[in-house]
Amino acid sequence: MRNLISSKENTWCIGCGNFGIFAAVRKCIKTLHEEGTPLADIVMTSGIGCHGKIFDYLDISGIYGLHGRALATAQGVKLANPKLNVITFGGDGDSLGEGLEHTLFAAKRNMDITLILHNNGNYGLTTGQASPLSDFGYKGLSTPFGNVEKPFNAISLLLEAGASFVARGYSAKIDHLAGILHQAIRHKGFSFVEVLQPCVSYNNTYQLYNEHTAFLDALPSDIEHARALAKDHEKQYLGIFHNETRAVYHELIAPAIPAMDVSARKRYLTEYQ
Amino acid sequence: MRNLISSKENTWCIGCGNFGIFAAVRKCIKTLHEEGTPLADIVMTSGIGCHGKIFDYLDISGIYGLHGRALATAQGVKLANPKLNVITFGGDGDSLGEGLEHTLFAAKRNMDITLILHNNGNYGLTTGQASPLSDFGYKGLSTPFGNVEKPFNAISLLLEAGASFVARGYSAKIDHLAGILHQAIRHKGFSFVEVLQPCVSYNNTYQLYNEHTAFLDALPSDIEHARALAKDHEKQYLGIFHNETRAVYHELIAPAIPAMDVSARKRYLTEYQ
Amino acid sequence: MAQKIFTVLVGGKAGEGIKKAAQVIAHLAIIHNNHVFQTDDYQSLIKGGHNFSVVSMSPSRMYNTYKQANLVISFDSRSVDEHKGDLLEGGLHFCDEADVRDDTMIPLPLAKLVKTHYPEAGNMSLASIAIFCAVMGISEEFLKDTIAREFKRNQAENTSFALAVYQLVNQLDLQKVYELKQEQSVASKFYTGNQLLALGAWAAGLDCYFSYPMTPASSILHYLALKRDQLGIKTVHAESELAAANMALGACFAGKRAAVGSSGGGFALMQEAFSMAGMVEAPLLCFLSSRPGPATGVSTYTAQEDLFFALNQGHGEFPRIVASPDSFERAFTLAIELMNLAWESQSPAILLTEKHLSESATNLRLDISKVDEYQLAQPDSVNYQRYQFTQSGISPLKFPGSDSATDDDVIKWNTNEHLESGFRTDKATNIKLMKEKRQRKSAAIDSLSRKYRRVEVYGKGSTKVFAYGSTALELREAQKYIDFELVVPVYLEPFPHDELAAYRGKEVIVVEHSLNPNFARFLKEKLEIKVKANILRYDGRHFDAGELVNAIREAIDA
Amino acid sequence: MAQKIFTVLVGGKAGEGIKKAAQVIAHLAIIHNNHVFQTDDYQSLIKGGHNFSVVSMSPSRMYNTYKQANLVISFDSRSVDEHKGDLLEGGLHFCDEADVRDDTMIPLPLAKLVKTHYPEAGNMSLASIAIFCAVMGISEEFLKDTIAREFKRNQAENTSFALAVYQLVNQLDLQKVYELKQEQSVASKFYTGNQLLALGAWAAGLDCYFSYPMTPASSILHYLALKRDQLGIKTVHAESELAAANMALGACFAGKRAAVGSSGGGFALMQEAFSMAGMVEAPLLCFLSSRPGPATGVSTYTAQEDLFFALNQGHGEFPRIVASPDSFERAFTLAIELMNLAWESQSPAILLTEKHLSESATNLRLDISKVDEYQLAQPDSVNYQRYQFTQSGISPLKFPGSDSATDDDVIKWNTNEHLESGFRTDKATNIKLMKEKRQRKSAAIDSLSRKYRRVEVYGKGSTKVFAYGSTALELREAQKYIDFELVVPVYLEPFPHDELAAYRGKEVIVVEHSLNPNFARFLKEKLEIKVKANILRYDGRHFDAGELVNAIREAIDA
Ligand SMILES: Cc1ncc(C[n+]2csc(CCOP(=O)(O)OP(=O)(O)O)c2C)c(N)n1
Ligand SMILES: Cc1ncc(C[n+]2csc(CCOP(=O)(O)OP(=O)(O)O)c2C)c(N)n1
Ligand code: SF4
Ligand code: SF4
Ligand SMILES: [Mg+2]
Ligand SMILES: [Mg+2]
Repeated sequence: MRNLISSKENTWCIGCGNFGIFAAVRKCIKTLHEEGTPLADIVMTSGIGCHGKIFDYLDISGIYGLHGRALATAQGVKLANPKLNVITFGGDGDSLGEGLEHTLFAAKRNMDITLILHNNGNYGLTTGQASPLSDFGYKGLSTPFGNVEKPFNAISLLLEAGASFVARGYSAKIDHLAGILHQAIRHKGFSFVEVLQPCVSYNNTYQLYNEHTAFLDALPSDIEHARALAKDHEKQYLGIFHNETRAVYHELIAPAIPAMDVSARKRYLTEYQ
Repeated sequence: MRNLISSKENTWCIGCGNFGIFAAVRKCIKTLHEEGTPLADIVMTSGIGCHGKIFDYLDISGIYGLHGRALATAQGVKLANPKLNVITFGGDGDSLGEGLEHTLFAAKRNMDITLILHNNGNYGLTTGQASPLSDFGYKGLSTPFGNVEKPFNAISLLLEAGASFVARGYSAKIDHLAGILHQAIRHKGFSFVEVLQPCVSYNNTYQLYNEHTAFLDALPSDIEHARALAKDHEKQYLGIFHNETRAVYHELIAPAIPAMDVSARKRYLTEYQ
Repeated sequence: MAQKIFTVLVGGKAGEGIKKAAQVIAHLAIIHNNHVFQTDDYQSLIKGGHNFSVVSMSPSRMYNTYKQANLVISFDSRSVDEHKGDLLEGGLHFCDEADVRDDTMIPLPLAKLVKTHYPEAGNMSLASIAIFCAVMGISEEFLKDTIAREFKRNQAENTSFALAVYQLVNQLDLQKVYELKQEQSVASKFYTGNQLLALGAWAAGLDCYFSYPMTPASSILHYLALKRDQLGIKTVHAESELAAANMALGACFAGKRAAVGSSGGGFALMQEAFSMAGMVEAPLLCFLSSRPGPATGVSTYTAQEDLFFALNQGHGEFPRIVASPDSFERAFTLAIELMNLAWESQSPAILLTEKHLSESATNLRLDISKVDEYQLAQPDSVNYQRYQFTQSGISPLKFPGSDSATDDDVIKWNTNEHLESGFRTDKATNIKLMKEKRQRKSAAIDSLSRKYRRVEVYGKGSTKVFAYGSTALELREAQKYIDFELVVPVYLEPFPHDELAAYRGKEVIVVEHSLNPNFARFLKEKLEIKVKANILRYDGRHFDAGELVNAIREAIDA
Repeated sequence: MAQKIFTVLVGGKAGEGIKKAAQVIAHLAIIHNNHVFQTDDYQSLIKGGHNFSVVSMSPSRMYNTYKQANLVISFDSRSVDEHKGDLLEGGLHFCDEADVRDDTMIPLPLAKLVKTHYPEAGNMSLASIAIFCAVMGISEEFLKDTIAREFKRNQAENTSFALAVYQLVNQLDLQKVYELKQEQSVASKFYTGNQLLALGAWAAGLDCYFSYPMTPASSILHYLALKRDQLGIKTVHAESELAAANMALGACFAGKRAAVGSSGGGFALMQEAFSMAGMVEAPLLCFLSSRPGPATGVSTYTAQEDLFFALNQGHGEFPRIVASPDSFERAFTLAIELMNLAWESQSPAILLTEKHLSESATNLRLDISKVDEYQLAQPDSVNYQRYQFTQSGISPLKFPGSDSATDDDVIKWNTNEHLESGFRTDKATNIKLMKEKRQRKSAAIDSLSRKYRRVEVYGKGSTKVFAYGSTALELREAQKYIDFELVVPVYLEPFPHDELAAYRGKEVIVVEHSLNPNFARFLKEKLEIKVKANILRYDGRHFDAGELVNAIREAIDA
């Protein structure tokens, strides 16, 4: 198998958490491939932002979508060809700001795709403005006197919306992250993985995360427990918060008959009238 | 005070829950007025849908906005003139579908406005299609074989997003609803009132609500408790689920100096350069 | 010369089944070998208000309904007032006895009969079917069967009520003004414009339809959703138009034919995605069915205000296709053509239409011969490059997960400016080359589209009248009374310069549903026509044939 | 004839302070009484890649930078390779000793010096300021003060590093090619285009600015956010462009002047709100700063692809204003004009510009005399009707919560078609009347806009060149070398027919930044000009004066 790294020059800042995500994704895809998933059946969509650049670096098929819309695009891909494994790379501005609606509806529908959220707590690519996950008080170019909004909690928001698989990883814990991604992609239904991703240029959270992350011991007993852990004030827990099996959208809306070729359509119409 | 009913012909279906909301709103505005709020300081925005028609019937100033955007428009009104009491009337399609993002961000920001959600569990005006709050299995023109999505829970979704006042009323309990609306509008911060609103044409829930609603005894002890009550499988609780005081957006972003008139601006620019 | 035409107008409150009754009347006319046209005038409300449906029928093809009716049936006093002026000489106006204003109305005890025949809420609108049958001399038996077939609930009550009305009218001994039963058999399927658009797109391979309801486009979604298991089609009622359009682009990437539909407001929300279609070169088919704007506008009426909006969708420069069906037949074939053109040229296409076509209905036979077989070349796998430079600008398509795609294929669609490989670029030379590649498709689209009828000319005459979209239908109805040459560009972009060369610089009349003479301005730019007169209607209502005849005569005489 | 011009090009990686260094150099030039122009060429990345900033200076007004530089300073080997061809004869190219390719470069031990002078990461870009000072003969003292004033962190290290570089360059004993110190004093404030737009809007009363960041419009938001407490302004970084635009409409309703800004993609998302502005008659001011499209396109470069997109924003028909600033001075005054026109006519206005103006910078003095006092008539309270019919189509405005509003006022803005009262309607006659009322504002806008300079003509000559937006700046720089008459419609809608009457039917050259000659097409339609030549650039880069001179000469000789 090829090493999944394209020949494109990588322009992430040195030390950016995106490198860890990139490594974990490659590792996970390798595992999937070893388990028998053809590379041809894995596709990605990505939003616009530093996170989206993974599109250029990861050597698999996909769509470099519009800012905020990659998850809508991904849903179209999946519905059109359910055999594909569809992975979306989103930013916190991208997927919880501009594209929040698509994220919550994909969860509600239990679309069988995976959203990997590069949570760097800011809009990296557009020079560090506050994002929906920026802390209260965060100073960026659009909030020079400090962000006045409290951040969403991505995990509990997605739990609330109905995501059937919800997890959190940390870009610096590549193996752990790769494992989570693997389960997320294998999960039948909507899987959401928040990745804590330090942004060395605008929101360097390495120290914070190194000190304040901890692995979950086990799957929380229920959603309430999961939510409480997601909102813990001391620790940012890493691991799987929720994993349930629920019917998936593309199967629920599937017609009783398969798609017809054009001659069959002609026949149908001729008879129909 | 005038009776707040415009001369426009009312075109809601006879028996529609919107009449109850309309009555409760008028009652509440009367109370506000008696308490000293000038009618001139109350403005509304509304979305597009049966709910939005309240704009034509309620004789106060406002904007009949775009479908899904009335709450964004309302935020602009409030920021421009914080002295105004701003009330938004939204539909479940409007405010939790097309405009979901604005709803969650208004809550996150703690914008000091009130959203009244006419929850009739469908898109009434466009002939009864499934909405984000329609039940699984709901049959409408866009889901003739049954809705395959699980509905959002409006109360717990808004709690999650950070609304500082969250309540539920029922259009058939006009006095109770008027009381809640009064507290919601008086609340400093973002207030969300879900109103259970039977739609006699497409989703007649009178019997269901008459049997399955119950008043909350007291404010739930905390958000977890509130959420549990909101998600109760047996009962649809009516009352206030959450009520907290938090700094409001328009005050947090307010400049240190008041707006200048043009001559002051000229002076500033002359000195500046 | 106009053949005998008979028009029925049924008016009443929303929610009373007016439209359904009119459809049944249309159906009865069709079974008796009439051509029919049906229009609905309704407001944005569910119950109450004032709705009316009109059916015009004749032994020859119908292109519109008439406001002036031979038979008016009013179910409430508002209808009586609204439509008492709409009665043709010698026509009949039936209404409830309580609503009679003067002796031009024929009173019937409708409210009483409903009360007598139904224990609970009754179906008043059946009376219009009964009246129609009685007036036309259709047998009691036939009426009974029709009611039984078309209305499944309360069958016994329906029948007894309808027969009671029928008998009352029969006793009136009215003079027959129209012979319903015609010799020549006619195409008997009855379609709305939206159904034809849906079927056309489906005939051309539609696999997924993504939409958010918006009048007058919603019924495309409704129709396809309902036919899921017959057509094998997927429909998604998305969370918003933005979602719908971006989903459709994903479906294209996966190799499936997809479409979206909305009206102006929803389409405004799809502009970024439309621009994306231009950039990623996605064959996105869009139905844009117009209503009066701006903003929410007037949701249930017709307009052609969105011409320039449609032609200039999306930021940035990229080739696109815009065409507008001038007939119900074309609604079906144009949907096929645009789907195929979109895929052949990998460009977005807009099928621009109006409420008047979307929601009106007529009888016709689908031209199945227009359904093209299509095949996409499957490029081989060695170094597949999504945006490979070619002379035509069209690069070979390959789809992830398709049979021809292997693990070595990396298929990259990119909203950023990109290299042949699909990777992003911001290098000056690369930007230039890729922009030029896309631009070359304009010529390709033009030549591909020539296999279709891009311009239609109806009738003859020294007077030349230009129109597009369903305005052409209105004019063809007018052609029954006055001679002129009706010239209709079906394709607006690419503009069919060659087919229209003969009209360059000519003096013409332009008819359109907008306040500004937009289409005329467009023709001036493209063809340097001289506008003798603009005939404009912008109140949301369609033109009546008589009105057009007068306006055209006036223009000629001016 | 061109006066002496000196150009400095500083190249290196993103995140190294290239742009800041160039700004300081520009500042030094200004203090020495030079006019300057500064441009930044950067990619969509935060650190690494290749950026370069250019400052061109001269004793007379500068309208652009030059790619060919007298002084090139390269901070990495990529820069050396990219820019070794950009050196003018007799120019100097400084780089790190490790990156020297041939003897056209002057090696400096930059990397080594950084290591010696900074314990941790150093600020290499200061070297360019030091080199500039040394080459220009600016004193050591002056350099020290400058560095201390402009860079607050690591002051000691900065100074010692900069001085070390300075001394090394001083020892080279270079020949002076440009006399920095000029006699004539110049306007000394240094502004980017976006700052001028922001200040113009503010001068005209801007109270709230709503935006979602998008290059190249983002810095309007950043600038205003930062100046909150000096200007008394509110800024909102909204959740999306849709939110921003709908918020701004709310602010207008509340009687406050508001604006939004974005680039093409974000603007595509504001179309529905733009159409709403047309319907509710909201004075919405929009900044649209273009970059190459379609879709995400090329985020950090310049383009004029959005002309028709801007002119045809929004579904439905309604009057609007579109104008494009042709200079930095006009960026300020046009923002004032459009804000006032929008409010006077209660119509949406688009200020269309490009990255080249938005993000480039020059020195100038604001023309405060262009700041108009404005006053809104306060209609009295009896039966206030928001959409009262008037001859001009403009209805009196009244604001909820304002001093003049009483409890009896019901002020209704409506996205549905409406009556004078603002209540919804779908009646044919009412629709027609209200559409006509809105339409009448077109004439009002036209006459209101006549108080401004709607067309600008620069230079003289038998050759006539048309351009709009910042392309006019590029052409004015070219006018230093070749004579032609440059005609610039500042207003595009309403189109200044009268001012341009003299050019009707004339043969002209049209210069623009797009692949299709869109502006030429627009002028053909409006003025029936004959296009002698289209000069098009569509690779995201601005035109260089020399390139334009050649292209125009070629066009003339053709
Ligand atoms: C419609 C639209 N609006 C704005 C932008 C500009 N834009 C590009 S990336 C971005 C934000 C990126 O933030 P995030 O999604 O968190 O990604 P990150 O760079 O942090 O990975 C913005 C606002 C755009 N490309 N499209
Ligand atoms: C952008 C846009 N999309 C679609 C519509 C059509 N539309 C009008 S109302 C409505 C749904 C109404 O549902 P809801 O918000 O629940 O209101 P209800 O009628 O149930 O009160 C839709 C889809 C529109 N007006 N604008
Ligand atoms: S700006 Fe932040 S997120 Fe973007 S590449 Fe640099 S470190 Fe990574
Ligand atoms: S359709 Fe439903 S929501 Fe709308 S007016 Fe009728 S009953 Fe009320
Ligand atoms: Mg981010
Ligand atoms: Mg609803």
